[in-house]
Amino acid sequence: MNLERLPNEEKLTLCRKYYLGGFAFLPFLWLVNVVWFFKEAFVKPDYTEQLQIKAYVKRSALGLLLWVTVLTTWITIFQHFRAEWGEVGDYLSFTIPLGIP
Amino acid sequence: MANNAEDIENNMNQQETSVASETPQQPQEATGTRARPRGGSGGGGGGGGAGGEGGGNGSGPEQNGQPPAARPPRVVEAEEDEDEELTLKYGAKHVIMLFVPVTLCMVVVVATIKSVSFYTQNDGQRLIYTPFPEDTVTVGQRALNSILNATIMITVIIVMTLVLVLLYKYRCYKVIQGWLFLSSLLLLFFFSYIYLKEVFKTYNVAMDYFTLAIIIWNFGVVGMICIHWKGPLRLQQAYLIMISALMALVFIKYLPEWTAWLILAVISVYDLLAVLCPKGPLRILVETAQERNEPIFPALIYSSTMVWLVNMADTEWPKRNSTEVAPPQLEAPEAVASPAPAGLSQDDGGFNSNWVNQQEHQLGPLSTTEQTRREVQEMPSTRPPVEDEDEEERGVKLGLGDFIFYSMLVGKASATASGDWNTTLACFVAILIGLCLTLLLLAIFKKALPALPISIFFGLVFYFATDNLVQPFMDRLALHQFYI
Amino acid sequence: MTAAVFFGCTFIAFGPAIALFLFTIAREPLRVIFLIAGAFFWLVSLLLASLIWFISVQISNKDSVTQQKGLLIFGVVLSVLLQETFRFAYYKLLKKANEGLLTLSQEETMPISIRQLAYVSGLGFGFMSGAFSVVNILADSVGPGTVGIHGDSQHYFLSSAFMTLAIILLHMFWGVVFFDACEKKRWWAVGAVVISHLVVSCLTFQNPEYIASLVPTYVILFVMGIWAFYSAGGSLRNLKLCLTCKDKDFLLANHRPR
Amino acid sequence: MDLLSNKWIVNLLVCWFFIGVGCNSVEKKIYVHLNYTVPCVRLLNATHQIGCQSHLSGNVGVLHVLESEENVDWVVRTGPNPPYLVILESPLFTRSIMMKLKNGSSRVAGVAVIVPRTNPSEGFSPHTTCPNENTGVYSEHYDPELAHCNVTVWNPLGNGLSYEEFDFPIFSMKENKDTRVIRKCYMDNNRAVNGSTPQYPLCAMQLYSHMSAVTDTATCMRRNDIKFSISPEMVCDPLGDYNVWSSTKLLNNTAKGHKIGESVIIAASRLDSRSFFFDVAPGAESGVSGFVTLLAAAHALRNATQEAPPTRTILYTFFQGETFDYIGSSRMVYDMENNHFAVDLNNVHSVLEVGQVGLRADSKLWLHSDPVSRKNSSVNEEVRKLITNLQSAATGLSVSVEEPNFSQPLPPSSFQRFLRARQIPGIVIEDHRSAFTNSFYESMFDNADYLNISYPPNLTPEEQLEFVTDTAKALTEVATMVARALYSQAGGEGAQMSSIKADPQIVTRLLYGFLVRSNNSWFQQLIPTDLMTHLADRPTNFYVGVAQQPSEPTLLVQHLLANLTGSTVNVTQDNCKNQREDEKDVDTKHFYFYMWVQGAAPPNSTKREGYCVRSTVRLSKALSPAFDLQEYTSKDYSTWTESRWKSIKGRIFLVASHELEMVTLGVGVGVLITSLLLTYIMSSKADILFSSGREPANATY
Repeated sequence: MNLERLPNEEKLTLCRKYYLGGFAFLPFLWLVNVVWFFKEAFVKPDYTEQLQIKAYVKRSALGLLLWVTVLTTWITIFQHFRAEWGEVGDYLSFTIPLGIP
Repeated sequence: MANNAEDIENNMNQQETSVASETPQQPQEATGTRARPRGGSGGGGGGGGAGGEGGGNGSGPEQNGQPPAARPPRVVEAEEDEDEELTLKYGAKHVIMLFVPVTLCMVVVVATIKSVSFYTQNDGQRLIYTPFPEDTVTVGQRALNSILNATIMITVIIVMTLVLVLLYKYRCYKVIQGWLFLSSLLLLFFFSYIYLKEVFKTYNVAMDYFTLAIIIWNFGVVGMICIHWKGPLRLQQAYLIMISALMALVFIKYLPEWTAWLILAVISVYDLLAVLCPKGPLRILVETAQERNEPIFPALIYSSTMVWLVNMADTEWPKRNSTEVAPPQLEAPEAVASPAPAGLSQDDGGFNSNWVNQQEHQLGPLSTTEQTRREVQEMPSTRPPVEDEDEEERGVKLGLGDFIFYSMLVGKASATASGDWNTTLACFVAILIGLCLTLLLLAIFKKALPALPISIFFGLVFYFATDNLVQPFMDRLALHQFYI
Repeated sequence: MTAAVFFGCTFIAFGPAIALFLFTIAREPLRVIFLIAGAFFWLVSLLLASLIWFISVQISNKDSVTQQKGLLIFGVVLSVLLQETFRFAYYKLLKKANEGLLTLSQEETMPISIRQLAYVSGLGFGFMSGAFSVVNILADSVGPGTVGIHGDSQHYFLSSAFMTLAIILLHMFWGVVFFDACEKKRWWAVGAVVISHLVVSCLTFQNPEYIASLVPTYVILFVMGIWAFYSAGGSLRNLKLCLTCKDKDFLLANHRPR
Repeated sequence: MDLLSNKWIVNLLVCWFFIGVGCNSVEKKIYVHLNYTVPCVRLLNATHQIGCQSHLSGNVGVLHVLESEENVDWVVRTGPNPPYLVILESPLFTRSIMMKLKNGSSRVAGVAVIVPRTNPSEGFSPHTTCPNENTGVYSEHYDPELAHCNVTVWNPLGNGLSYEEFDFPIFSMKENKDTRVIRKCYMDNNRAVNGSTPQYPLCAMQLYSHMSAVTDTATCMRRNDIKFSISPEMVCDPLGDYNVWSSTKLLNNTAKGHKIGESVIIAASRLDSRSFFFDVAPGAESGVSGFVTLLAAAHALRNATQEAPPTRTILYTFFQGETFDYIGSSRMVYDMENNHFAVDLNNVHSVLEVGQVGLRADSKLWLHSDPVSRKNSSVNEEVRKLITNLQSAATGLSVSVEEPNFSQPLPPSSFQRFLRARQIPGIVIEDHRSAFTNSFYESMFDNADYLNISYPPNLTPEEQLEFVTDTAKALTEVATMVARALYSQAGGEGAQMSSIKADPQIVTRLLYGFLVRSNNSWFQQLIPTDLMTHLADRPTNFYVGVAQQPSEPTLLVQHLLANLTGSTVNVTQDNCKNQREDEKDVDTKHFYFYMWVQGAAPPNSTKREGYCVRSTVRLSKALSPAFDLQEYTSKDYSTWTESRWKSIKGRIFLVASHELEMVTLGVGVGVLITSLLLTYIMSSKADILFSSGREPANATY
């Protein structure tokens, strides 16, 4: 849908919904929120709802960052120790590479 | 595709009306007559015009939608000068706006086919709707089997169409909606699950369930949000493309070779009939939709309209878009829906039994792709006349079914044609030409033409021709390094 | 590591074509469409040629190497002629289409000029023929190996890429000259195009002596380029002007919305 | 419907004209695919993985033909363009070189061993010096002195290569077209003339042998069991096959467990062998000599046992997978202990095993027995009897039997598994006193030539089949002795003795069939039609393989044994296939095994005349109990598994120098950028450039 056509209050509600939705383990939603509302929040000339939108966008970005760090650390740990964990590693694995431990 | 064929066309008769708008009679007849050939155009003359034109552009339909006499001539005057330019320009723009997604979809499919062996290797599994194996001894047997398979498939498609028509006729919107939602859910989650697994297997990387769960969950949920609710248009389009690609991939894997070709052929013929035959089920559907004067239940549509609106956004009345954005949102769900049900098969054993209902779901909506094209044409006619005048409304909408079949053809070509890129290339160009040619033919002959048949016809012809004639020739040329 | 070869060859073969497409075609839908239509016409011509070749191969005896090679040469010549025929057919079609558009539009000018059509269709022909002749070679250039275990030259990929580049550009120029000639009814020019096309194709018969085939090809390419430049309405004066950048008046004179 | 018709026309076109459309010719310009390649594959046991492994996308290396051991230095250190793919002439295929290559494996992409047509002069055995060290009877608690070959090193030549792990592929190639191509390619391109580094393009080779399993059996079996997918992916399969056994008296095979009053003499031999590479395992001396002797003996005993049945039953058993920690015998003992076999250990009176008997220095055979169990007087008693039987049997024959010194343990033999279960009297007949005389133990050279089975030139295959070689004669003697010994051991009366004679014709045919060409007229007569596909024009491969269906040697031995010990009965093909004498017969199938063999064709016709053979031959599973008990880290059972793989292939081609590649890339980028710039300028200035019309950028060049 086309953001520019939305009246500001709807923008705000939309942004808020996206922000809240992100808490359901949906970092991707936060990413979308950030990208989508970035112009609204930081580029557009000021309007009343902008502050809140800004806040939501910032928090979404923060959450996204958190998720990214968590995921990357977990993935590195997993890739590194999977072989050593043996059985546990196998049962944690969605795909097990062939031929390499 | 047909829709922006008619899209162009209505631009034409539209500005013809404007040309001859001094005498309000002619246009009416003009639209009236031109309305006949169009499959989707219900409700006779004016309405018919509307039906045809709605296809791409919001602007056309209402103009001939309501009797031309009712239209203030001034408006026509205003439109005149740009209209003849628009004639080709906008048509062209729409075609291009379809080239991009169609190309993307094909690229995704071909890339997957070339890299992930899962979708090309034949592990004996078949859809329940193609029960006859093709690994037979004699060619004749194989041909017979493939014909039988294709017949079964196509009958199923027709049956499902009828079911949908009935559901719609008796206003079981809730049923349709819920079912579509559910199936889209399954598609987004399950197909992407399989796809991920195969990709990881191909590149021999380890992946843990936790990360996987996060990925799938995010992908699925955001997809549902974007398609069924509110989301950035680009993202929505991306999801639609991905979905059709996944669907096409499933078809490529589970349809035996000859059956696949046959089905493609038959489907396009079916589309031809659906467009031109005056008493097709689709047509009935469309007409009922028109009587009720409402968009038919959410359709299987890739919408490029909004993209365009974005450019014009700030210059336009902000008020409009609430109504404006409506169609894509509504259309989207089924777009997802049609392929979705194939998602029902999450298990290793008893694969086929599942495929049954999957297919039933699948094929139903798939068949609606053609009809939805028609329906989309209706939609604009339901809009308030306010937004008619600006050409920015002339977005095109292409049924995801077309995406699926196009990508399926190209993918099958690249999968079966012994690693020969020329064949893939030829099929790709042939299909795009199928799109273009509708436009060119329109520009030349000014007749409404359905699109799927042309593209698929070219696609098939060029697949077999290239694979068997051109490929050896080019191969010899490459061997001696001759250039032509 | 051989990805380097792949990208190198791809850039060589299609670099200019891609650049032209990006800067002059992509932004204008009509041009894209006519480009693809041109590609399609080339494809059809190739299809006919290879059909005839295929049948002739089937009826010939497949053991005699000389006969097969002769047939191949015949196929090449045939397909060249067919290509030019289809170029002409495409020209006719475009004229018809343009007239159709003209009747639609009140203005005298059509949305796209015949010269642009010439250029676009030529590029379309070039794209397709280039792609068809090199895409499989590129696909093989990725693999670990390079040509030569049977004693072929190891510059196979490089020369193919350069040859393709020449072919693409030549098709573009031929398109311009050809259409221009048809417009002006200068049939000798048409003949010249056909002859040069034949010559270029026949030059490649002496591969793998790449020097002997590439150098003359590029000479022809250069000549055709100049010719196309003039027939497209360019002139030394224009060239000087745009090099010396004294073009304000021109901008004002014939500034058109693009 | 025109689409359809069109499609069909094109299809018919395909059907008619589909000639001469080969694969991509450019690809043919680049690659030469190797036809005959034998890889070394990855095997796993409870603790280790052995064998070879390539990357998923194959290992690419510049060819280097190794001239001498010193030359290895070029590969692992000095050579200018690593990684190298080393071509070894088989004399250089030694432990020291392979270990050097293994340690320098960052610069080694793979190894290709070229196998000559003639055997090397000096010995070579990739097997360990103490075969089946840990799963035999001689463990620490059985007798510490005898454990781990402390007393006798059975296979002194063994270098243990087969039990090393290499992280690069190792292929073996026969001298043929491929190797000629490789050599030519190497000579033309890679030859370093007088020390100068060779110039690009260089000849390179790519070997694919990517193994799915990894680490050890426990891991790979666990990963086999993780099936949460539409297409579950198996990574390894346990090694195993089927034992072949047959008895002189009728045993009810359906009623398992102890048979009252049954006293059984087990005449055992091993069926399988192995070598470093996957499917070359001729095992002539280590396997074939033994079981061919036993087959001949069984044949020799047929009449005697039918006319004057001895008091005890003779049970001929042919064990599979003995090379890999006694899979077959351990399974049979396990079954006997758990009453899954026709008899149990209480029925076993004694064991006579025929080991390697092919090469006999001064025609001596050595009767090995177990010193530990012979400390028990009753066992010792029986053993003595058995020895005397053997000695008396040997009288009048050209073979003489002797005992090695008392304290020497048993050589690696199936009998050890029986001893492991309980103290059973038994003898293992070998042709060596202490260490193996077989200098190619478990190697690819242990073939017909080594058993000097040689035929006079210009004999047709048929004539070769019938020609009685000296080896055949010798083995016939052994077979006769074994047969008589068994008969007397079974308590048959002496009158029959002289009539028990092995048939040299049979022996030579057997040797020819197993070591030269299994696809011969005699074998063809003795097998059912559906086994014809198993016959081949090369020596049989005795590698045990994975436990899915009986392998080629098992089936051959089964049917040969049936023909040699069984009798032809007049039963219709239908009944024969349904395991019954006639329609109302239901219970003979418990005792007999019927099979319909295709027989010979009468001289004037081509149609074979099949007949029904009734015998007591049975197959019994030879899968290590560890896999039934799911003890994948078992200490006393074999845990060997074979990894799965997707593709085994190799190809050679030229590789270009990195300079050339970089130049290509550079030129490409240059062309792209210049054309981008030029086009941009042109199109921006198009209005001026083509003043009479806007013709963008068609004068770029």
